[in-house]
Amino acid sequence: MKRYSAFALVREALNGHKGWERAWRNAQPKAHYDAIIIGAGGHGLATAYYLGKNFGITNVAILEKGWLGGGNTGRNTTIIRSNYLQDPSAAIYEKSRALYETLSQELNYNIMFSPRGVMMLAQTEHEVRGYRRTAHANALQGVSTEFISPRRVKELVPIIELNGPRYPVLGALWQDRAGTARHDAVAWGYARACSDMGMDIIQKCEVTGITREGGRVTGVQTTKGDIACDRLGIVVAGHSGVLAEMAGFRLPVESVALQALVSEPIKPCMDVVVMANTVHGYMSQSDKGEMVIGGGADGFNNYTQRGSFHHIEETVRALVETFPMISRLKMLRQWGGIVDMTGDRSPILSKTPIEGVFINCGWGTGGFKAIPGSGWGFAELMAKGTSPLTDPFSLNRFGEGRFIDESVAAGVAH
Amino acid sequence: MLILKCPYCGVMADETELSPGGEAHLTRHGPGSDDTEFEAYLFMRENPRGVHFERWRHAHGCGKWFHAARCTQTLEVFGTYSAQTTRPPQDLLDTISEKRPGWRWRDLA
Amino acid sequence: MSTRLATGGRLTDRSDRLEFTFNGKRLTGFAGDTLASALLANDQMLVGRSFKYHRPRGVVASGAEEPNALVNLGTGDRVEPNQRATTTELFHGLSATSQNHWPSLEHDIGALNGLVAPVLTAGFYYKMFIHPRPFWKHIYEPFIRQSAGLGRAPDPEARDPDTYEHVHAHVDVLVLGGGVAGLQAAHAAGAAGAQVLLLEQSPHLGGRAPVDGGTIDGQDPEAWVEATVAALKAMDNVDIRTRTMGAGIYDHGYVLGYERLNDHAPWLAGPRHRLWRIRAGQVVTATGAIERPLSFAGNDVPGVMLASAMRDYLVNYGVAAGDRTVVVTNNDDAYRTAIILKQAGLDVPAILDAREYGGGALAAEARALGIRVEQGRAIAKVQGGKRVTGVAICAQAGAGGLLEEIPCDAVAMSGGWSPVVHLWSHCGGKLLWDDAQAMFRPDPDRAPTGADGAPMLRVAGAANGFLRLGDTLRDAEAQGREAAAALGFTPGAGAAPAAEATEEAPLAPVWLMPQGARDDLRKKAWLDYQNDVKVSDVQLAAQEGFESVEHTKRYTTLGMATDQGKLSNINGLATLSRALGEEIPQVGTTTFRPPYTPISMGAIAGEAKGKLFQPIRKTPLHDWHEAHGAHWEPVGQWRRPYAYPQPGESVHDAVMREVTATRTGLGLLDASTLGKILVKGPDAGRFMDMMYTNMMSTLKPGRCRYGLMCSENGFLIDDGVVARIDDQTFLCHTTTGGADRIHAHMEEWLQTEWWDWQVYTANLTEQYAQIAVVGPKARAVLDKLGGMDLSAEALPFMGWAEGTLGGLPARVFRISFSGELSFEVAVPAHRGRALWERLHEAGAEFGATPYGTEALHIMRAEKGFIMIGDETDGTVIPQDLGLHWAISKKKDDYLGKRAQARSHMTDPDRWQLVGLETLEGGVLPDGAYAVAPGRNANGQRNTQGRVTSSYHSPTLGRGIAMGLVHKGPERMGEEIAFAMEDGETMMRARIVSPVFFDPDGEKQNV
Amino acid sequence: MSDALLPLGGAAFEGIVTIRETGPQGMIQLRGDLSDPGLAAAVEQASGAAMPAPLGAHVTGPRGLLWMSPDELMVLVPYADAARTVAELGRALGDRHALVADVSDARAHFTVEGAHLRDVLAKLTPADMRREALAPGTLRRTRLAQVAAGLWLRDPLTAQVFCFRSVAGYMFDLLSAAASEGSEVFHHRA
Repeated sequence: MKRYSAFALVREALNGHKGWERAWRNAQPKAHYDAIIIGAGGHGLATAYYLGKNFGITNVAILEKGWLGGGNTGRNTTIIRSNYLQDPSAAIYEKSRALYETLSQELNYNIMFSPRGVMMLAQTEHEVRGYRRTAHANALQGVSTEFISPRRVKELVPIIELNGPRYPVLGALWQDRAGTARHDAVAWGYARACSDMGMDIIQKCEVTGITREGGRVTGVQTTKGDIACDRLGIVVAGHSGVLAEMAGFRLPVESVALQALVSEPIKPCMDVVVMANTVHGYMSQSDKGEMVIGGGADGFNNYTQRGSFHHIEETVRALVETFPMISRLKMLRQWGGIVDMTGDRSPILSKTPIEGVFINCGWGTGGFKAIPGSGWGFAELMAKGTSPLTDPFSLNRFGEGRFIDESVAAGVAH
Repeated sequence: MLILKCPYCGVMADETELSPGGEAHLTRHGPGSDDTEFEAYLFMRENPRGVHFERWRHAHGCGKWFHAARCTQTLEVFGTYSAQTTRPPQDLLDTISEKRPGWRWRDLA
Repeated sequence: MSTRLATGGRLTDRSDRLEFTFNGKRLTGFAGDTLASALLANDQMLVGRSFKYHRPRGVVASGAEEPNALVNLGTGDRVEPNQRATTTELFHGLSATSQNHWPSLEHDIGALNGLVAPVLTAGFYYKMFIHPRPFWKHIYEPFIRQSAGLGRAPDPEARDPDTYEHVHAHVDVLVLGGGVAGLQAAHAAGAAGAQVLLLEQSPHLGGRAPVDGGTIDGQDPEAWVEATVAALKAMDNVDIRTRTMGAGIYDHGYVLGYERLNDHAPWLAGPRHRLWRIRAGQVVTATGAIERPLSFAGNDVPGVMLASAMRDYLVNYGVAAGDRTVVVTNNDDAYRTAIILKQAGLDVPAILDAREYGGGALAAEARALGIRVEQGRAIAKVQGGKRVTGVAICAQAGAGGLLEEIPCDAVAMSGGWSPVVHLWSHCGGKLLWDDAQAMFRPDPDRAPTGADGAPMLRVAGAANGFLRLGDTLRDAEAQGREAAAALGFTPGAGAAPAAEATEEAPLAPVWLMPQGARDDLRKKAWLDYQNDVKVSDVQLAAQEGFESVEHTKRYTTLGMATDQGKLSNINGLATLSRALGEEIPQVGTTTFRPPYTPISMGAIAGEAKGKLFQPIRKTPLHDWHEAHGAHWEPVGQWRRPYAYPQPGESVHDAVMREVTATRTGLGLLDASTLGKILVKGPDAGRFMDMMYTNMMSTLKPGRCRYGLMCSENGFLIDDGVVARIDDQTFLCHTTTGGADRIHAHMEEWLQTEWWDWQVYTANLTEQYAQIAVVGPKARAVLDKLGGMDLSAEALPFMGWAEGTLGGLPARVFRISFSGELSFEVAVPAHRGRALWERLHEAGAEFGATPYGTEALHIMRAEKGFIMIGDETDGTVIPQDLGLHWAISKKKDDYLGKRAQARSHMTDPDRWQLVGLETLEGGVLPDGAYAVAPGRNANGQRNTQGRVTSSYHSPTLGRGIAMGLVHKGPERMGEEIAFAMEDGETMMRARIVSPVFFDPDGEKQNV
Repeated sequence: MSDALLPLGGAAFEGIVTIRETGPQGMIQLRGDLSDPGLAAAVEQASGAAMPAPLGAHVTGPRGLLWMSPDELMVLVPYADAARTVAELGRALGDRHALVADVSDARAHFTVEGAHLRDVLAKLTPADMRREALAPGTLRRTRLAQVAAGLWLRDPLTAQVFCFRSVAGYMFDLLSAAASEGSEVFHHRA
């Protein structure tokens, strides 16, 4: 693999960029793989990458129905933070955040991780208590986060209105090593690294069936033929239910549309990410200058990748109230993605009733920030059958009533 | 932005006048049920890409809960019906079979 | 140079001269001008800078597709960035500045980027800025961010003084687009009797037809438009709105309209923008087509313009983009521009027609006017920097070998037309590739479908791929009729008007000019003018394996600019397909997302700002609290007094004072927000037993009982006092936040599970004002009001009585959430203020003191009473809180019972409620965790409990807290350590009973 | 001492329509089997209005019946008569399974008057405000912006709006904003 660097760019510039190779090979399926990952989104590609890097399993295929990174990886608002309340969440999200810090160097691909800081506004006494509790929990979980004063909030975010007529800003939970990254680049960087390890990324290849023998997986049927495998990882976010049905088991998930929007690009005016959960809105400014805004999720099952407009309206209303200066900016584009919600709104990383089949789903609105940590833990689960990062997120927690509920703290939104 | 006909008051209700209530026709399992039944009742969901049966409440209206049969892929609404039933009306099932031959949902087809 | 001609301009009023400024320069234009036409009239060719290389940018189009002419509009609180000059109507005093340059538009340092352009290819930033790691955050990114963005950000403290609103409309047929197709479609549907709403984004109806010529029903198109509009306005069932754009189409016939009411006249009263939310039975989009640029070197130099745009400026505004204009085309339509320019007395040195076979009748007409027409020719490269100085000509077939140079100051280009299919695609409509016309057009067999599963959208005219006037009108008539017919209307006998337009020779697709353009030319052939994406960038993306059009878009940022690729998408797609050696349909097209053009955040938020942002619920006593200095706490949508600080008193001191006053004399609390739900019917008792964990059916009329409600998942969701009114009737009190939620919860179970049970519920919360009269003097003050016997005998603890209190009809509940002698008095809402004031008058001698929610919390904590939302957080079951006494063992079922039998819920290791007292008497931090030895598998500190409530108790003079601790109740007296927010400092506390005050309840039983 | 009978003390606003807080209005919530002739007789007796069909609003002056849901009516009587009517209804219904409650203080009432009333309401509700969808005599329960509300027309130029008492202030400000000068829409026909 040709290494990327400023020097390489200049060199290529001199010979008309004729020397750049494909970022990933255009592979055709082999007859058998040690492991197949269904879904070439961030989570799937990261899983494959760490299977190879941490466990030397490189005879791997990643099957993608459409084009890689085309699902929620390429449709989210790219927020990365780890100051979650519950231990299992804090563990996997902090692992993820830490991996993000060095991912550009690790992959030799600039994924533009920008630790600009993420702020969650406390606008009611209830939220203040919730975030203080989170700050206490984080201190013992090794997650650096702090509760800051309104004055500090205004210093960090000059465009904010502290004394809104409805909900004054009483403070905020602030994680300064949190931030954002370039979502497509995360998928492309992992894809390039996987391909370089000899793994096959097979796009436009839809899985149509999952073959089993005596309760064990033996392979998959696809639009590009049958492929055998020893282990199968299902990492397809919104379409988990459909794949699970093929494999012959049910999931405690429902797929709904989640929306986002961006404004036209303007000169930099907000360097941190702000989440205002009481009024349901969050906003950051991309390096291109667009205000990136996350909307709400529909309350009904939906596979259209189109959400209902009233969520956009509610979010924009909230943000105009929180950042009045955006009133005369314009919405450039809105879009939706399909996310899968579980019974406790926390993800599922688990073995399944079918031996050799593993499922990674249920990230709801919080998947992007978890990509490296999820891949790391899920790869360990697939390789060793257990992982401290993923074990608490097993399927059986619902039967036992052992939930991982983040809505407990005020910070509901991911 | 869905629009559904409330079978109780007959109003064509805008999505923002309704509140969604999740999967329809779940059988309540109380004390005495086994763990699997109970888990299935509370958490396991059909989540189909296609024909789905779900609950809605005409919250900003007559306040009644009702059922809707809807396609989750096209958002086509096959019909809405009373909440006081454990099974969709046969004529609705026939309509769906006409429009979506070979459809399945739990024990319905 | 670009100038205003002595005559012409069908849309401008030369008698009305308007003054405006651009970059501080005072300029003039005419009423009816757009900012773009006025700038051109003043020879302002250079209007902005591109995003990446800061290349000089001039006006290229005349409408919504404009990627270049973006300005900051307005000043102060009214600054609006990225406004398109081509759709901005000129008004007196308009002030605009150009964007994305420093120090000035003419001299922009950023243009240096152009020098290193060879390095700054598509996706260059993914390949560099990688080492050393800290540099990205501290050096690279800040640098990139500084160059980011286009428009100026409004001042941080800017407050938009304008208002916005929404409006809902329900119509049979919605027509989007007011060109001749839209008008004809609206006429057809209207004539059939359908209610029709037509939206046109511009201020003018008729679209391109009046500019493009031809005849309709033998008359000039403009005359026909006037007549047709008049006919439509005469129809009672047709509504036409100009300056209103169809912004987005959503499921079930939901369409967003964006009306700009006074952007063109800011002095008008009323809202600035209005967002239309339309439910349409059928939608007809007649959104026309957009001309495509041609991809040749230097096609981005100011002065290079779409041929149709140049025509628009001449005919509509009497403005010529140049004196000597070279026309380059692959179709006949561009000849119209040449002809009009020539007829206006302007010089057209040559028409370069890329087609070997040349043009048809229009070409002949051009020749007849003495214009030189070259076939099979192309532009090798445009000369000039900030404006065009000439063009180098080559053969289209070759690699760009120079044949001749022609001096000129403008270039009119036409690469053919692309139907505006955006709205069709918003809601899932699919496209098909029309090879003959080299365009994507809607596939009628894969239309967006509505709630009934039938097509809800049809497309008419040019937007449907019918570019010729006659075809356009025939299609529009048919679509309008079909739309009406689909809704059950019977179209009348009307027919499409006959139209005549010059016959045209077929277009020849030209995706690169010249066909085999050399490397150096491809690197200067722009696809996306705003984002600086060139032919060579797309080719590089293909080379690197970004084969999906979505990949290419994201890798090169093609079509991601504020114009969303209206000019660049098809050319980019064609370039990609050629690079991949695949057909265009195989490579596919990208999906279009709403809105069609950007719409203001203000319009989306509508009226909901300031006091209308969200409703504030007010109790009947709200104004009194306000007048008496209440420090408010939002509780749900309610505002409740947190405390009533007196002048010079801190909120904390006020809370302490309120607690003491209540414990020693008399406290008054506005409890009106507590939910009051009536449950009535023969099966009411049975129902209550399912709703509550307690046995409620055995409650005697006249008595009250504290009850707990759990979700079916076992968790505690609400609590409150239930009063049995009569044999069949219960009155359930809920928490403030609970009233609506719990009422809905009850109705859900009654309607969807136990529909055969005879029970009715009613939410009476707002019918009553409820006041808690609390403290040793509570009975005394009520006796002073008189009218009811509230003695311990007549009304024992946990009893209720109805009567008249001080002349007010009242219901009195003897319940206590403070441990004091306490009565809650409910009166009709409008009497609440009266009762409250009388209690204060009568209670003056007892030191009657209003207290707020914080004093309430402290007093309940002193008594060890749990608070929903403090001790509970959605993961706590009653068993965790030592509330077994409130969970009936006798009942075989209640909501949550089965859930509480699951392994994790019966786990003896669950954390349980205890009291906590610090060793030094200080206050434990709310939410602090108690540490346990060791770390877990993920390296996190182990914990063994947490603080759920913590206060300073003025009654006991020290800190008190409640918390959930591992096996807490078995560890009375044990000391455990709680970590502060630093995770290191510890505060030790002793595990004690949660009841800190009056454990035997002597104070309340008097 | 004040005895605020109306939440806003009869506030009024003059814009493209006239907004006026009205009342007090006697309101009795009745839940029961509306198909039961005995119940029908009782409510008709109490209100002096005929039993409405679904979505019906039979109102004359302060008296009338509003069809709220398949098992719920709102009985309108003069405010002063509410308590007495509740008692009478209770007697008339005998041991029928029904719920009768005086909710006269639980709501706020407004009239919206003028030729633009349909446009003004359409700014706030997703409900169809066209003549054919909301004629005098029809009740529509919906939302106005962010709160639940009920509305019906007394005549083509007068709409009656009611909402919960606690949001009276929000409703008044909302309606006033929708009626602000220069905000005519000219879409709905009166």
